[in-house]
Amino acid sequence: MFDFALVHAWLIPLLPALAFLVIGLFTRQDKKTSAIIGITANGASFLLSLGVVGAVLANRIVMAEPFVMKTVWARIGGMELGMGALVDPLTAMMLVVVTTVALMVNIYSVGYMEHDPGMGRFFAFLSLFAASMLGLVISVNFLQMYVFWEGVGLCSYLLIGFYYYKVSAREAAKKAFITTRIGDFGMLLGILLLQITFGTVDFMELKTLVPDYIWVSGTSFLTVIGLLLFIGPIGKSGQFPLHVWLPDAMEGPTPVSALIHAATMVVAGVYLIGRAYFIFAELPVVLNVIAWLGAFTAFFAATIAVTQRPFKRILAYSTISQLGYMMLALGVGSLTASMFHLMTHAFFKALMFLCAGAVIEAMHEEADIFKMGGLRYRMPVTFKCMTIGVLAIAGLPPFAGFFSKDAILAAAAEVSFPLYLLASVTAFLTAFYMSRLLFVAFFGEVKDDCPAQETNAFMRWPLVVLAALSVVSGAWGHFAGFGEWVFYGVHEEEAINWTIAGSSIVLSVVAMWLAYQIYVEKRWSSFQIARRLGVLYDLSFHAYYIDEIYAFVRELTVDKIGRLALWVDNHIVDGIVHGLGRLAKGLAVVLALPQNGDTQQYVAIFYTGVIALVAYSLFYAVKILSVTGGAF
Amino acid sequence: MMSFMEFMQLATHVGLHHFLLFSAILFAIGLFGLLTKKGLIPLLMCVELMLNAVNINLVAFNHYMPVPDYTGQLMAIFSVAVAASEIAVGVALAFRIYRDRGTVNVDELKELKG
Amino acid sequence: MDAVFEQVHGLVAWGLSLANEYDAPALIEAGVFFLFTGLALLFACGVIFFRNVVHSALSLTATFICVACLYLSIGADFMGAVQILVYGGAVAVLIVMAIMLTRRDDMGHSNPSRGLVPHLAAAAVAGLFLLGMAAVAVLSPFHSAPQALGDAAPGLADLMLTHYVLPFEVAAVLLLMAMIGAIVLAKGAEDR
Amino acid sequence: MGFPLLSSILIAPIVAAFALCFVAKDDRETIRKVAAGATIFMLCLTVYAFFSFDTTVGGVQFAEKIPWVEDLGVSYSVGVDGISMPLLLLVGVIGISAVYTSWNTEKRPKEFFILLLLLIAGVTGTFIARDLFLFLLSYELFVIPVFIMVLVWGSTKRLPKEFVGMKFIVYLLMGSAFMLVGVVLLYTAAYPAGERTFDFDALRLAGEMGRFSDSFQISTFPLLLLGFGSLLSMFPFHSWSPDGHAAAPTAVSMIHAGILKKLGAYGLIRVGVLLLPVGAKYWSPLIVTTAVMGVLYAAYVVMAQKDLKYIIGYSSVSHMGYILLGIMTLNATSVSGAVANMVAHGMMTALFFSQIGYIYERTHLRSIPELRGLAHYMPHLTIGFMLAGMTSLGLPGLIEFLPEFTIFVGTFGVYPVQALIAIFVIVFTALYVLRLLATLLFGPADEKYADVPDEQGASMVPLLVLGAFIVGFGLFPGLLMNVINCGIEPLAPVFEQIANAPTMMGTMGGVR
Repeated sequence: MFDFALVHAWLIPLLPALAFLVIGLFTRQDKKTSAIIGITANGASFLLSLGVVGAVLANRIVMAEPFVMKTVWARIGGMELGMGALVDPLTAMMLVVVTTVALMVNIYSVGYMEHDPGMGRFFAFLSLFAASMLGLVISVNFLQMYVFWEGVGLCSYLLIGFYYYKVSAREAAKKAFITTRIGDFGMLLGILLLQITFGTVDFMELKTLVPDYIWVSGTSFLTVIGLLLFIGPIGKSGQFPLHVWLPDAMEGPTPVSALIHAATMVVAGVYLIGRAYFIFAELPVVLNVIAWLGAFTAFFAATIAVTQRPFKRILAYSTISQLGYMMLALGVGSLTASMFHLMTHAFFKALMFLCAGAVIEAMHEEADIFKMGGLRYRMPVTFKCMTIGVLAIAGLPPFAGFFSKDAILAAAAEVSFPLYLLASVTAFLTAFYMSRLLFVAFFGEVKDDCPAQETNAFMRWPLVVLAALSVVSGAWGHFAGFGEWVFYGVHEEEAINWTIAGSSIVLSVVAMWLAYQIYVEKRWSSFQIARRLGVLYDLSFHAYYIDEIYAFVRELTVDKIGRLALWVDNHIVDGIVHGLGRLAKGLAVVLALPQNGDTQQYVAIFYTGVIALVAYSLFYAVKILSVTGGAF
Repeated sequence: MMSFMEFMQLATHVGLHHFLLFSAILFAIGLFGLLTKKGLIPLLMCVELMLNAVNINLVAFNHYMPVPDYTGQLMAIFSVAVAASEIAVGVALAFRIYRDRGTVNVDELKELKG
Repeated sequence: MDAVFEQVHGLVAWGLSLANEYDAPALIEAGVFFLFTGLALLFACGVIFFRNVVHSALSLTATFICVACLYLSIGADFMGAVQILVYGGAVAVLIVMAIMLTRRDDMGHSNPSRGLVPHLAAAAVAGLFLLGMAAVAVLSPFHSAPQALGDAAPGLADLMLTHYVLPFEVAAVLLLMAMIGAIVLAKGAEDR
Repeated sequence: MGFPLLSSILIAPIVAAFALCFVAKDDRETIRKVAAGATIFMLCLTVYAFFSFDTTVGGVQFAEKIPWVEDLGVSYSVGVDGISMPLLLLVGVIGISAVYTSWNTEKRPKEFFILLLLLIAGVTGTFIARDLFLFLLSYELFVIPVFIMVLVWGSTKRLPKEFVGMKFIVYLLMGSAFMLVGVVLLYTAAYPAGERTFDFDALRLAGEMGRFSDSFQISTFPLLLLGFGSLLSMFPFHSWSPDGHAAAPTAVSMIHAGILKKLGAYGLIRVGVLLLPVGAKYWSPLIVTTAVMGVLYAAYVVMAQKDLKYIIGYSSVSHMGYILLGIMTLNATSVSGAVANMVAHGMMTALFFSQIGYIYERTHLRSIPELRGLAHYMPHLTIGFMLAGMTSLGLPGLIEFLPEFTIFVGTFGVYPVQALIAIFVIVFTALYVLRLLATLLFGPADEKYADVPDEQGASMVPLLVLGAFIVGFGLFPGLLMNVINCGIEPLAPVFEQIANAPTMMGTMGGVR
């Protein structure tokens, strides 16, 4: 049974892909059938993923010796490019996380999208996304990963722009694609350099080649490759400075935000580094960059999240922040902590997004949290789930976030105190803004015109399941030995470091108390605080004006030069061509002047020519005569 | 330089060169006319002069060069035939142009230009 | 026609025999040559310079006849006959007819010339051409010895009907075509 | 010899064109059925040829040879190898798409389809020719139908179509003039008088025997480059091409961007690089640099363009820069990438033009600010544009990704800086493609397009055929790459031989 799943691991991405084809080609118009097909395919993938986990456990497949199946995709110009499935505990974990969230989101979407005429299309895209993401997870080489990496990018584009009639959605989709493309450019360069240097991009082959290469040539060139590869995750996982697309991506339907822009796709960057950790772990410079950039992003995004007002935007910045955490963990050398947080984050962030979806739908597309209030009376289940999510992300025991965040903090503290400090401040801010969200939206008085009602069952049950996972996954992972399962090198024995854990609990509690005092008790006016902070508040509220800066830079380097190039093309490059044409025409006019119809002039010219010929031949005749002495 | 007597000697012993010079002069006169006359008929006449000059050459060559037969004269006869057709068509053309345009002066007929 | 031919031939033969008698054949030959060439060139100039185009035509005919005499003087009697018949007869008549058909009111100025500049240019071109041709004529070291080939008419007939039969036929076709062309042109297309 | 497969492919459109001469000129139904029948026949045969092409054997297959002018060494010699086979398939695919795109031609349909079929026959002849003379003959022949079609069925936008037609023909003929000089030089240098031949293989043999001295190669190659390069729309000799696309009727734009430009690239490989490898090597740094400049420059120009056809015209200039880059890097990897990219870009750009043609035919608009929100009323058209756009920006899983990747792999080791710029342009490509798609398809609905029908029936054919190949070859690149591989692999010795040949920058070190 398990072996069947293992050997057929390639079916996991293929089933949703088939679902995409079937829905896209045949049942697009039929909402119900489309939904059933999508959910069935996802469910089957989920079951297979569980089977893969079982197989990994049963066959004792460990990180060092994964199970690999591959086939040749194309052979060209001396390269052999493969496709296949690589299964190790990391893969198995990712498969389960992705399929679980995908399945929940699929079910949720049945309720969420029931009035949308594009529901068939929606399920098609969701299935395509699942296929791409799962294909990415089981990649055997960088190229396959890049292929599916772009695939998830495409789905993200399609789904952010799902409401294509909205200009904001259209622009957000475009922005997401282009921003991640910039990252992909770096990643593609890295892959090219790997291919050129090693002649292969296969993970398992590289794993054997890289140490030898380092032994012979040192790490300097590999560091360049590593940094280039890291640009990809910067784009995809929303790290500074390519994070700008992620908040805008919330223009998509909320289930999409939950699935793609919180739980799965955005962690692809983290997963990439995890998958290629055998390269990165050898490159201390790159690890340092990753750690610092991750920590900075975590802090940076948290400071923005504190002042945002739309529900999903807060969650988006929190996602950026949490992704920064994962990067930080990778940077400080703890694959385990990073992947652990990836898993728990996937559950609780998906949970919160789905809650956000329920709330926003209940509020008739009103996203500003300050226009909500008292929702806990109207939507008790959603409220409870959201609370679990907030507690989880704030890192309070026994919720999932506590264990994973603690692991990251511990790992950071081992390496560098400044990093640890940054991470702790971020944890404080996180707890603060998440509680702010919770308190503002769900506590207080019910507004008079509040239309909110509890949502339907399709939307409720996934919340409950995810909430349950958000509670147990941390503790379960911790006690069941996640660290013995997913690790790089020698797995570290991890007990909870109660100094660090305790301080972070205290910080979170203080932050939540503060938020309670401000937003529920109204002990301090939030407006007063904002005014006090002045410029800082403005910067935070406008996300440090990064969008504006980018727009300016783009206008300068793309549009202005583009117009210049067009001018050059029309007036100089083309001008030369047309000038040559005009030159020929002018020459023709000049040369046509003698042709004035005066026949006698033609005759005169003709005879002038004859005279010239005669003179010429005479000249030579005389010459010959002088040589031959007068006789022919 | 040759003396006057020698020149006279040369000049009075008529040979091929005399004929060639004569035809060249005749041709040049025809050419001069061809370039200066306005009327179409005088132009035709000048062309006839030039053709005659050519014929003289042919006949003179036939007479003075060591050739076994009358090929030169035969060529001259062909030339005459061509000249005859030319003058016939030329005159017809001149007549036609006169009928159509009311003039036979070439400076008034300048349609042939680029 | 034959009578005229006989008479002229006889006259020239008489002149030649006279020259032989006085032991100066070359001198007489030269005299004949210079007489006719002088006349021919004179008449040729007349063609160009007469104001009246009818005079030009007459002058042209005279030139043709002088040339015919030159032919006779070097023994090309058949050519001379052709010259008189075709040029002195047919061409002259054609041209006179053409003059009549395209007549303008004032015959006194019926042979107009172009202005001074064309004259100078024409003189230059013609002069240079003459210079070049004269140089060719004088400088070419032709071996010039008059030869007698016997009767021209049978010799020409032989050539025409054997070796040059194809050009002969072509010339015939050409003449036919010229005739038809001339008729069509003169008749005019719009009359149909 | 068996069934003359290639000759049948070549003759099918000619026979159909001949048959069309006898069809009443207002019988549109019959006319287009005949044209469609011929191209369907062609497509079937080319697909059959493609899949029965034996990649294990390689070499020239389906060869036919009949002596023609023996004194000059000219023969009717056709055959395909791994390089020309995919391009022949491209002709088949684009041929049928072009016919179906012009399905509703109103003006003089008979003459239009006759010329279109002759044009298709011309390009077919070029790709299957194994004889330089036959190649040049077909190469020059296609110009005439294009010229007439631009003049009669074209459209006037920035420049009058008559002007553009003239510009097109003068530009290409000027280029060909240089190229012809080069070819004649080649022809005379290869063998002594009496033994001369135009046969490709014999000419290559002469090259291998050292008949083309290094200095001869170096001085002759630029002549060929001028000819083929201007057809390939090499920067800065590209300015005829966007104007030509914009003025030509859609079918011609498709063939023009999809096939004719590839013809330039094909000629450059077949005649330029393979016969004069040392010359190619000598000039390669310069050409590679201009190619990359063209890639970047054209991408910039696209940013400021508003007319759809100009956008795709300049984007194809940009993409052709990649192909030129691949060819002139002169190693097996990059050249296979270039050949594959020729097929990929051909299909992609033909799809783009057919979609633009559809919307232009219905609305007589093709300017971005005027067209917007089409997705509301035309889902099929939207799919077509999305597919073409995503291919254009090199999305994996579609046909253009792997060829570009291969070109980059081949180029990066040899010309790292140029390759870096070329790779960076994929970001620009994404930017302009997405801008185009966003404004054209998405955004608020515009009522004035509510009555424009979506693609149905015949007008779906280009989307279906091209889309099938784009996706099929994208998901299973092995189908395409195996054929190309078996064409390029035998050439590996040529590339190795010139690996250390001097270039204009001195000997290049570090060539892989």
